[in-house]
Amino acid sequence: MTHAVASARGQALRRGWFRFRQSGLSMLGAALVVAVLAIAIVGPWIAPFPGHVAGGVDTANRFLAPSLAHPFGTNELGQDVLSLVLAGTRISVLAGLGVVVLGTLFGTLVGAVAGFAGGWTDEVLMRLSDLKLTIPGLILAMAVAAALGAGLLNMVIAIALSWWPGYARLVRGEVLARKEEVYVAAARAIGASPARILFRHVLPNIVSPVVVKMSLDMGFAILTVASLGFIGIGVRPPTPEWGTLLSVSRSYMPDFWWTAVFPGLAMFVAIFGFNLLGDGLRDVLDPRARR
Amino acid sequence: MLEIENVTKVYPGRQGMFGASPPVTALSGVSLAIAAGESFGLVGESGSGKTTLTRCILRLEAPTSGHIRFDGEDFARLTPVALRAMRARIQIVFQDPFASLNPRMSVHDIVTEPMVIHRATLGLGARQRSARAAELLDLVGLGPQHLHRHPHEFSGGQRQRICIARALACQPAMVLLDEPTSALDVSVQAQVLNLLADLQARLGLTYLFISHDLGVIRYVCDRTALIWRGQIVEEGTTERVFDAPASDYARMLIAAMPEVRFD
Amino acid sequence: MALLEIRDLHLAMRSFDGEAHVLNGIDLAVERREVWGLVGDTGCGKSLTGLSVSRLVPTPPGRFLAGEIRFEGRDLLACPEAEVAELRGTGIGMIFQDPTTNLNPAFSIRTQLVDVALSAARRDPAILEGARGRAAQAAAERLAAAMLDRVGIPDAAARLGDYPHEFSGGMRQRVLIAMALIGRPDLLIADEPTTALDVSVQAQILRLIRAMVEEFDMGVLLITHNLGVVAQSCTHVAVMYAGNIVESGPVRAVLTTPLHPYTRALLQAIPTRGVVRGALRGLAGAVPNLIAPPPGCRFAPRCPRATDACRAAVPPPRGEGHRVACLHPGDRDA
Amino acid sequence: MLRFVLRRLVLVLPVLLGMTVMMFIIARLLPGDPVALAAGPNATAAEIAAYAAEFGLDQPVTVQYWRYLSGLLGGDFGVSIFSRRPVLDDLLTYLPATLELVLAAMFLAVVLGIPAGLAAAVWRNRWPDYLGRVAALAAISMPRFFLGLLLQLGFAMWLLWLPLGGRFPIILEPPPLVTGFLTLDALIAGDGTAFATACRHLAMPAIAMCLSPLATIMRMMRASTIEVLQQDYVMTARALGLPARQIVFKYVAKNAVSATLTVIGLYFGWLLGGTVLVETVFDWPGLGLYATQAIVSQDFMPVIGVAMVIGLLFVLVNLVVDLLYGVINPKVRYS
Amino acid sequence: MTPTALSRISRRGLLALSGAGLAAMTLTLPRAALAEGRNILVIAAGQDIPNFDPHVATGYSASFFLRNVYDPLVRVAGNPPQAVPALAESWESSADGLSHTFRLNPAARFHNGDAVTADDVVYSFERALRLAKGNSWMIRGIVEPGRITAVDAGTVRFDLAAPFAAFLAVLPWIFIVNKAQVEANLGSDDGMAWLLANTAGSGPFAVKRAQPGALYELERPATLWQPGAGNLTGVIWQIIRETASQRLALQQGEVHFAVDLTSEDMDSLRDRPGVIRVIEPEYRTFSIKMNTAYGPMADVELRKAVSYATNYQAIVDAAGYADLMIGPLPLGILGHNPALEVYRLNLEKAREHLARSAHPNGGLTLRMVHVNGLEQQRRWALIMLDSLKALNIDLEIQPMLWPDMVAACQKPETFPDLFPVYQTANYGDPDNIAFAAYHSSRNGGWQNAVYKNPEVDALIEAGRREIDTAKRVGIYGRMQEMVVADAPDIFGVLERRKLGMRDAVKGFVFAPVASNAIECHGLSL
Repeated sequence: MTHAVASARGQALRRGWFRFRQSGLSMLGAALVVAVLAIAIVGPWIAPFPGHVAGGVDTANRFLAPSLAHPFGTNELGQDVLSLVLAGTRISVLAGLGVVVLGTLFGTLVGAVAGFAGGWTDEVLMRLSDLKLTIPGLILAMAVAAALGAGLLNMVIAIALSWWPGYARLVRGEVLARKEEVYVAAARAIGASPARILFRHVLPNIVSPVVVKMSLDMGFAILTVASLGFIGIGVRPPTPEWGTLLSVSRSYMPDFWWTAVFPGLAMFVAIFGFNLLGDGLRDVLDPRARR
Repeated sequence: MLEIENVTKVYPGRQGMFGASPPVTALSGVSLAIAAGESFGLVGESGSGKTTLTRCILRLEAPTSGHIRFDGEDFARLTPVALRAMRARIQIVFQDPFASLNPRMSVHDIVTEPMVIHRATLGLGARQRSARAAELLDLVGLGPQHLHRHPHEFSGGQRQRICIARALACQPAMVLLDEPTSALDVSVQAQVLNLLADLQARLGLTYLFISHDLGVIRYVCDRTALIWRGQIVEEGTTERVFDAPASDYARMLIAAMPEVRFD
Repeated sequence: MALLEIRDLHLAMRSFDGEAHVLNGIDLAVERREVWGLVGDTGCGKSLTGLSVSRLVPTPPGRFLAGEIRFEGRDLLACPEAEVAELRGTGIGMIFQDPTTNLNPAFSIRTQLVDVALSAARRDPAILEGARGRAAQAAAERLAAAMLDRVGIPDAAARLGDYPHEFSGGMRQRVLIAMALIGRPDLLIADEPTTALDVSVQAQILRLIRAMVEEFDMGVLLITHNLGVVAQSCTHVAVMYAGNIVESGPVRAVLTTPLHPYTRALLQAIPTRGVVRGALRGLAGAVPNLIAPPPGCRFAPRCPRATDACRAAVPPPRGEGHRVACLHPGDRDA
Repeated sequence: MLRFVLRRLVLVLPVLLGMTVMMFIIARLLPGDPVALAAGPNATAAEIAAYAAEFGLDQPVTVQYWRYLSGLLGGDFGVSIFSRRPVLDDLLTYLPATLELVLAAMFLAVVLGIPAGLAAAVWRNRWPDYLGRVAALAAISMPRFFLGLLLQLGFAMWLLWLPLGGRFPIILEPPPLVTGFLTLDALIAGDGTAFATACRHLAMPAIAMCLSPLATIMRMMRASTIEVLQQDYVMTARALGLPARQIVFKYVAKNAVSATLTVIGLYFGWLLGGTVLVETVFDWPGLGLYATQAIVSQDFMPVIGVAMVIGLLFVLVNLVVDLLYGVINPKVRYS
Repeated sequence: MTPTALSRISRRGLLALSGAGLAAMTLTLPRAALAEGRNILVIAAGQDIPNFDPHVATGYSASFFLRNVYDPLVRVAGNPPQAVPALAESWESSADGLSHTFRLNPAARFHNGDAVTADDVVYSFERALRLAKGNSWMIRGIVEPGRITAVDAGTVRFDLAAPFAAFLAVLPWIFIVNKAQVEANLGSDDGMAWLLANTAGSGPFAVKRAQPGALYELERPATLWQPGAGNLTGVIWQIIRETASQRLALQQGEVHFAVDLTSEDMDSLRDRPGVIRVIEPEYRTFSIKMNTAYGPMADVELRKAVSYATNYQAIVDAAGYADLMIGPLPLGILGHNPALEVYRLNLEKAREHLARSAHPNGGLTLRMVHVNGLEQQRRWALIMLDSLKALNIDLEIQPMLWPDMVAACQKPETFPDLFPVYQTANYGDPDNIAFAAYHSSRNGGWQNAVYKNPEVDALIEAGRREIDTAKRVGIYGRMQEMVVADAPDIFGVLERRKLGMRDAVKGFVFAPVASNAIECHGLSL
C-alpha cells in the first residue's frame, strides 16, 4: 500500500520533472542557478586573489587588461576583477534571497489576513498596499536606504519594504479564490474553524503560486539590489557588490571597459538564470498559467 | 426535522465601474418542512434559488429574513459553539466531486477531518478515527487501500463516494445532496443513486435532494417541491407532483423531460 | 453518395503519459435530412469525431492514423487545409456546448453574424444574392436580422447591436444556431448544444434544430450524452464506447431493442417512470486506459458476457441498418 | 461613468495623504542634518538654528506636516532647503523630460511588444516563438543601467553615432516651449533639425528603458493571445469559416489587448518611478535625477514632491487604463 | 488554433506592424553643428547652479556663475595668485593693516545701466554679513557692519577690527549687487527670493537662459565696461554629471572645457587632437583627520603608528596626478616648509609607536567614513584598510551622505576615528587652510571637528594678524612643526587640478584658486 502511494506521488513528480526537462530553457536556467548558487557558496574561496576580496589593494597593477593572470583584468586599485565578481555573487544572492523571503513572509501574512478577514480589515490593508504600489518603489527604497545608511542588511530592509505588496495582493487574490472553492464550503459545512480553513485548506493550496512568484522575483530582487548599489546607496566597502562595482567602473569606460562589463555580465547571467528557472517552475507548478 | 419558514434572501447590488447593479432577490418567502427519515426532492433550474437555499440551511449564509429550524432549534439563535455542534448533524454532498475535495489532502485526512473537528462530541482518538475512516470507505464501496491516495487519483464516481463518506463521518441525521450526480456519467450516476438509497435505508438518514433532473428526483424522492425564481411553486408527494402537477411550471417541466419513450 | 461518410477513422492524441488511441475505427454515414445522435460517456470520443469532420482537431497533439472522412464524396483528410477551410461555415456548420463562451464577448452579435455571412458569401455569393462591397455589408446585416428572427429571437433587428452578455443562455444558443446556419451548410454538427441549458430551454432548442433540418435540407450530427435527447430528436443513433461505435442504426430500433451490452447498460441506468428505488442498474468498473487499451473488445473488461474471443480481437460491426459490434449480441441480459 | 471617474479621483486623496505621511516619517528617520549642510560648511550653530527656523524645521513634526498639507491645498509643494527654489517650479521643469522619456519608451514597448506577442502566440512553440521568448526573458533580465552603459559604450563611445547623454545640445536653440516635450515642440515649430536632434538624444535612454516593458508586454500579449486562441469562441469562428487573418487581427487581438492593457498601466507607473537609473546613466534632466540629488542631500521636500507627482500620474494612468478597458470590453461597462 | 493555420497568413501583417514602430526611430541623423557667427564657450561641469544670490550661493558652480555675472572689488589671477583690479581700479592700505581704501572704476556699470557706486559696495558687504550665508564667513570678525564707509560715490573704506593679512585675498569672493534693484525687490527675506533666480550684477556676462539641471547660458551685456575682453559672445555652463561623458564631449569638440575630469580621463585624453590637458598643482589639500579627542585615536602614539603605517605611495598612485603633502599646508603656499620632516611608510616605527599605545598588539577596529560617491575617498579608505592590516587593526568603512558626515562632526563622540576631507583654498593664503583646518574655534565643523591645541591656535592667530611676510613665514614654520608632532591628520595629497580644454580656447591662464570656476572675460575662441 505504501508502495502504491509512493509510486503515485513519484509519478506526479516524474511528470513534473519530465515537463520541466522537456524545456531546454528551464534546464539552462536551472544550470545557471545551480552555478550561481555554487559560486555564491564557494566564491570567496575560489577567488584567485582572496586578499583583494577582503579589501587588499595593489596600486602598482592598476587597470591591467584581461590576461591569463587576471582573466577579467584589474581595477582602479589593482584588484582582480574576477575575484571581486566571484565574491560578489554571494552578496547579490544573499541580498536577493533576503528581500524575497522578507517580502514573502510579510506579504503573505498581510494578504492572507486581508483576504480571509475581508471587510474593513481587508480595505485598510489593501489601501496600505496600494499606497506602496503608488509610491515608486525604487525612490522609496532609496530614501529608506539613505536614511538607514549603507550596509547589506539596511539595503535588504529598504527594498523589502517596497516588496511585500506584490505578495500581499497575490496571496489575497488567491485566498479570495480559494475561499470560493467548494472544498472550503465543504469544510465550513462540517464546522471547521476559520483558522483551520486558512491553514489546512487555503494556504496549502496557494503555495505553488507563491513559490513561483518567489522564484520569478529572485532575479528582479537581485536587480533591484544592484540598482541601489549602482545609484551609490549600497553596501559598505570593501564588500564587493555587483551594482557598486559597476557604478564605480562606469567612469573608466571605454578605456578600461572590463571593469564595468564583467560585473554587469555576471549580474545579467545570474538574473537571467533565475528568470529562466522561475519561468520553467511556473510552467510546472502553476498549471493555470501554463501556455 | 427541518423547518424552513418564510425565508427570504436578498443580495445587495454591487458597485460596478460604470454604475451600480440592482439588488437581487434570490429567495422570497420559501417555506418547507422535511420530516425525519424522508427523502425530499427540490427541483429547480439554474438561478431558481436552490443553491442559495442550501447555503442558508447550512448557515454558510444568513437569510435576510425568515427562520430555519433544525430539530426545533433556530439557527440564527445558536451560539457559535452550538452552531458548530449542529453542523455535525446536518451534512452536504456537493455537485462537483472534482472541486469539493481539497487536492492537497489524502482521502484519510479528508474523511477524518469532520471527526477531528468534532472530536469533543464524538470522543474518538486518532486510531479510532482512522479505523472509522476505513469503515466509512467500505460503507461507500471503496476499499481501505484508497485511504492514503489523493483525490486526483480517483474517477468522478469514486470521488463522489469519498464525499459521501466524509458527509457520513459524524453520523449526521440529515444530508443535503446538492445535485450529487449531475456531473457524472449516466452509468456511474445509477450506482451513486443506488448507494444513496441503500445508505438511507441502512442508516435512517433524512435527505434533501436537490436536482434539476426530474428523472432522478422521481427515482429517489418521497416528496418533491419545485422552486422557480426563488419561490416554491409546487409541493407534494413525488407521485402526485409527477402525475397531477398543479402548476403550469411543473407541467411544462415534466413535458420537457427528455425521456427514452416511443409512444 | 452519402452527405458525410466516415470510414475506419483512427485518431491518436499525444499526452504526457503517452499516445492515446482515442478513435478506433469509426464508421458512420449521414444523409441529408437525417439527424444522427452520437451518444456515450465522457471521453468516449464523440466530440473528437465531430471535430475531425471539420478537421478542427489540433495536429499535433492529434494524429490521424487511418481512415477517410468523405464529405459529398471528397476525402477531407486528404484535402489541403485551405480546401477544408472553404467548407467551414458553408458546407459544414457547427455549434458547441456552452453558448456563453462560444460568442466573442468583445463584439456585438451584429459584427459576429455579419462577418460569418460575409466570409460565407465570398465562397457562395448567392448567400447575399451577389451583393458586393457596401451593399454586401447591408445585405449581410439584413440576412443576420432575418436569421435571428428565424431562430426565434424577438425583435431581432433591434437586438443586432447588443453584446452577447445581454442575452440569456437560451437566446445565446439561438444566436449561435443562427450563426452556424447563416452560411447555409449542408451538414450541421451540434456538440452537446443543450447540455449547458435548462430542461425547459433544452426542449425548445432541440425543436428548433429539428425544424431547421427540414428547412435547410441538411444532415445533422448531434453529439450528446443524454439518451432522452436522442430519443426525442434524432432519426438515427450511434453509441460510442472508448473510441468505437459499438452500436448504430435507426433510433427506435436501437433504443427499443438494444443489441450491445453497453447500450443496454446505458438504457438501464436511466431512472425512468416505473423503476423502483434501488432497482436501477449501474455499470461496474471504469473506462479502459486508452494509452494501453485492452486487446479485443474495449468493453470486454466490464461486460458480463465477455469470452476469451472478445478479449482477442476487436469485433467488427455487423448487420445492415441496425449494426452492432459484438460477438454476443442480444436484447436480453444473459 | 463620470461618477466612476469622480469616485476614483476621490479615492486617490487618502493614498496621496498616506504618501505624505509616510515620506514625513522617513524624513524624520534620517539621522543627518540637512540644514547644517544647506547652511554651508562655515555656518555657526546659531546660523544653523536660524536656517532651520526659516524653514520651520524647528517645529514639531506634526506642525511641519500640517503646514505642508495646508500649503499643498494652495499648490505649494514646499521649498527645497538646499536651493531655496519652490519644489513646484522644479517639478514643472523636470517633469516634461521624464514624461517624454517614459512616453517614448512606452510607445516603443507597446508598438513593438503587441505585434511581437501576437506573432509569438501565433507561431507558438516554433522557432520565432522560442527566439522571442528567450529574447524577452533576456531583456527582462538585463539591468537597465547596464544596458544603458553598453549602449553608451557601443553607440556613443566606439561608433560615435549618438550623443552620450543629455537631452539637447547646448549650442542649438531649443524649439519654443509649448508642451515641454522637445520632440513635440520641434514638430510644432516645424524645426526638422531640432526634431532629429531631440530624437537622437532620446534614442538610447528610451531603448534602455523600453526593453523591459517591451518584453513584459510581449510576454503578456503572447500569454493572453494563447489564452484567447483557446477560447471556445475562436473555435466557433474557425468552425464557421472566418479567415484566420480576421480571427487573429480582429477577434483575438481585441480580447488579448484588453488583458494586456492592465500591464501597460502598471508598467507606466513602474517606468515613472524607475527613470532614476536611466536618467543617471544618460544625464537626462528629469524627475529621477532630481529626486536622487534631493535624497543625497536629504532635502526631503523635493522627494515628497516627486513621489506625489509620480503617484498622481500613476493613479491617473491607471484610471485611463480602466476606462479604456471598459471601452474595449463591453461587459465591464455594465457589470 | 493550430500554429500551421495562422502562420502562413499573418507573417506579412505582423512584420508590417513591427516595421512601423522601427521607422519612428531612425538613427542616422546629422550631428549638431556649432552655431555660426557666435563665439560661445561651452563648459561641461557636473554641478548644477543652485542659486544666483551672490551672498547665499556656494559651490564651484555658483562661483563660476558669480565670477562671471557679478564683480567683486578685486579679482584673483595668475600663478601664484595676485589681486588684480575689478570694480576697484586701485586701492591702498594703512601701514597698520587696519584701514583699506578702494577707488572704484568710474566706468563700472550694472547690467541695467546704473553706475556702480560706493553705496552699492557698502550695501553688498552689509547684506552679506547680515545674511551670514555663502562666503560671508571669510570676512566675519574682520569686516564689521558700520565700519564700511562710502567716502564718496567712487571711494569706499574698510576699517578692520584687526589686521588681516589675507584681506585682499578674500575680497574676490564678496560680490557687489545693485542696491537699488535689490531694494526694489526686497520682499520679506532681504531680497533672497528675488535674487534666487534674478541677477543685479555688473559682471562681464549676463544671464541669457537658465534651464536648471541642464544648462545656463550667459551672454555679453550691453553695458560691458571691463577692459581686456576676449571675443566671446556667450558662455554656456552645461551640466554633464558623468566625468566620462564630459571627457567624451570634450573629445568630440562639443564642449570647450571639462572641469571635473579624473586622472583616468586625463590619461585617455593624452594626444587627442585638439585637446589641451591642464594639469596644475593647486592649494586643495586632501587629508584624513583623526579623532584626537575621543576614542582610541585620542592617543597620539596610535595616531603616529597609523601615520607611519599608511601606504603613501598607494595614495598617490590612486590619486593619479597628485603630489604628496609635506605637512599640513599646501605645497608652494607662502610659509610652506618643503623640508619639514613628516611621516612616511615605516612599519618598524609604526609598530614602535603602537607598542607604546594602549593597544600594543593592535586587535582593534577603527571606523572610517567617507562621502558616498566620492570615488577618491573610497579608494583611500580601501588603501587605509589595506595599510592598517599590517598593524593588526581592522577598519570599518562607512560611506555616508555628506550631511550625515557634517552632522557627525558636531561632537567628538560622534566623530569617526578616521575622516577624510578635501579642503579647498578659497584664497591663496596660508591663513585659509591653517585657520580653517587647525584653529580650535572651528571645532564642531567639518573642517576641524576636534583638533585643539592652544599653542597652535595662538600661532594661527598671530599669523593672520601679522602683515610682515617674513615674520609670517616664521610663524607658519613653527605651526607646521607643532601640528606634525601632534599628528592630528594623515597628511595626504594635493591633487592637481585637471582641466580639459579645446585648443581653440585662447587667453587661458591657470590660477590655483577656484580654477574650475572659470573666469571667461578674457578668453577668446
